Amino acid sequence: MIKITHDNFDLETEFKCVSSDTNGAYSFFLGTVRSDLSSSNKKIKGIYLECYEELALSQLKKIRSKALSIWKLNECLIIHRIGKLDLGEKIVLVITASSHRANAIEACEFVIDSLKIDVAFWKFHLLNNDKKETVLQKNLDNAKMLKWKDVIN
Amino acid sequence: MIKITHDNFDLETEFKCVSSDTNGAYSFFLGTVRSDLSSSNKKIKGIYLECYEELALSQLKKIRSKALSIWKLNECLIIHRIGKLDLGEKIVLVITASSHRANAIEACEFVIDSLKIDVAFWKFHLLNNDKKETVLQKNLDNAKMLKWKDVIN
Amino acid sequence: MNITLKYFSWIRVKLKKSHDLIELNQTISFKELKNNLISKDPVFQEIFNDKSVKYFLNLTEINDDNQTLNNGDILALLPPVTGG
Amino acid sequence: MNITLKYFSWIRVKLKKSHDLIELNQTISFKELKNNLISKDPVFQEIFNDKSVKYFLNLTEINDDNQTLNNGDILALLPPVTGG
Repeated sequence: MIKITHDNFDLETEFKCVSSDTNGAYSFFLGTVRSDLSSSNKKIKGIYLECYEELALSQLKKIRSKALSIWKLNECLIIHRIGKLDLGEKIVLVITASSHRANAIEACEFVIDSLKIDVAFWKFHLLNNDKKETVLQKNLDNAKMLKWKDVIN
Repeated sequence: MIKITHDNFDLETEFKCVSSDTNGAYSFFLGTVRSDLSSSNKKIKGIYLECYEELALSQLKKIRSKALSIWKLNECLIIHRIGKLDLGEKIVLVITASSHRANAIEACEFVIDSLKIDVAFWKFHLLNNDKKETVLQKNLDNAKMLKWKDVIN
Repeated sequence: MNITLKYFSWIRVKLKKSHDLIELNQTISFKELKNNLISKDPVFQEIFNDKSVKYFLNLTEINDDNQTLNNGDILALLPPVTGG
Repeated sequence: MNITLKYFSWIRVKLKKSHDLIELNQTISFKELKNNLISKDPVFQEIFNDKSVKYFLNLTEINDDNQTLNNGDILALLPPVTGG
């Protein structure tokens, strides 16, 4: 299950989509809009998320397939919001479902780490002076992805 | 926030309890009743969860405090159900909230790993023949806890 | 003096009760209490022989058999936990 | 033949548009297209000099400047992604 959407989502509803009594363990990662994001220490009042939707969907499908096969997941759901989002709003949700918790937890972290550096979304900060500021990719995110090198190849 | 309860809970409602726009990252672990749990390959129709509530609360508080301080979390919520639970029902929820995802994810895993071996809950399988079967602790859970030794001492 | 014993999981099932109230004339050690219980019911021998069982006195784990028990104490007998 | 160019993030902002339709008389290579674009608007020089920009042709990353572009192709210019 992969969704790219302007709309907010409900965690209980999304859980029900992947829930089954063959699973015993679910790991969720939820990313939200933080108020103190700006690298230049300016206050922000929200973010704007741009997306190359056809490409992002195909990239998310690849990441999901890898996670399902490497960690023997029963399900993996990925939702990513686009457009204008206020402070505190949900941006991204990953849910992995497995019989065993170690698999669910590790796969969930792999999916969000991959999404951060490999999927066609771009963030802008909406500043209090009504300007938009491009968010730059964090070196940390690239470094973090290296940890998966041995697992996925 | 720590709760030991007979009642089911709603993920969106629990998320709202720990949600704040100073957090950007939330990691959830949700454990549910799996249908194929029995070590003896008997079918189960649910589980029964016993608890030494005063002790479990004090043990959960210690685990939560450790997680909050080691991973600089903004919040950590732990809910554990007790009593009779049907197949597929929620047993345990851990939510960790942080500015940074690596902290939230690692702390969440620490909390559930600790809970599995250090908190006064006991599971019974409810078998189809109406008998109760004590669930034994998994060696794997003890082994998994060793990975935290260097982090928490 | 009174000491409350609390039993959990298979210990509770084996003893067919969840707690006991022990009345004593004087302070005793944890070791003396164990011998006292075994003499009343040999099932306790099996419990105390199981190295995986833990003992909590007023919510704190006991690691010393010579620990003294006092009036009002609550002693819990805990098999390995299996929550989560 | 026609090639659609798609621009994202700071590239879109700098060019003040999200896409272009390029009309050509004949098949060209990716390298030739780049020179063609630079000659029309020197801002493209800055974009093509940025080693962090990636190029996707019909949803697949291009790693060869000699790749041939065909009628109906969609070429996207992507700065490093920042979703999640």
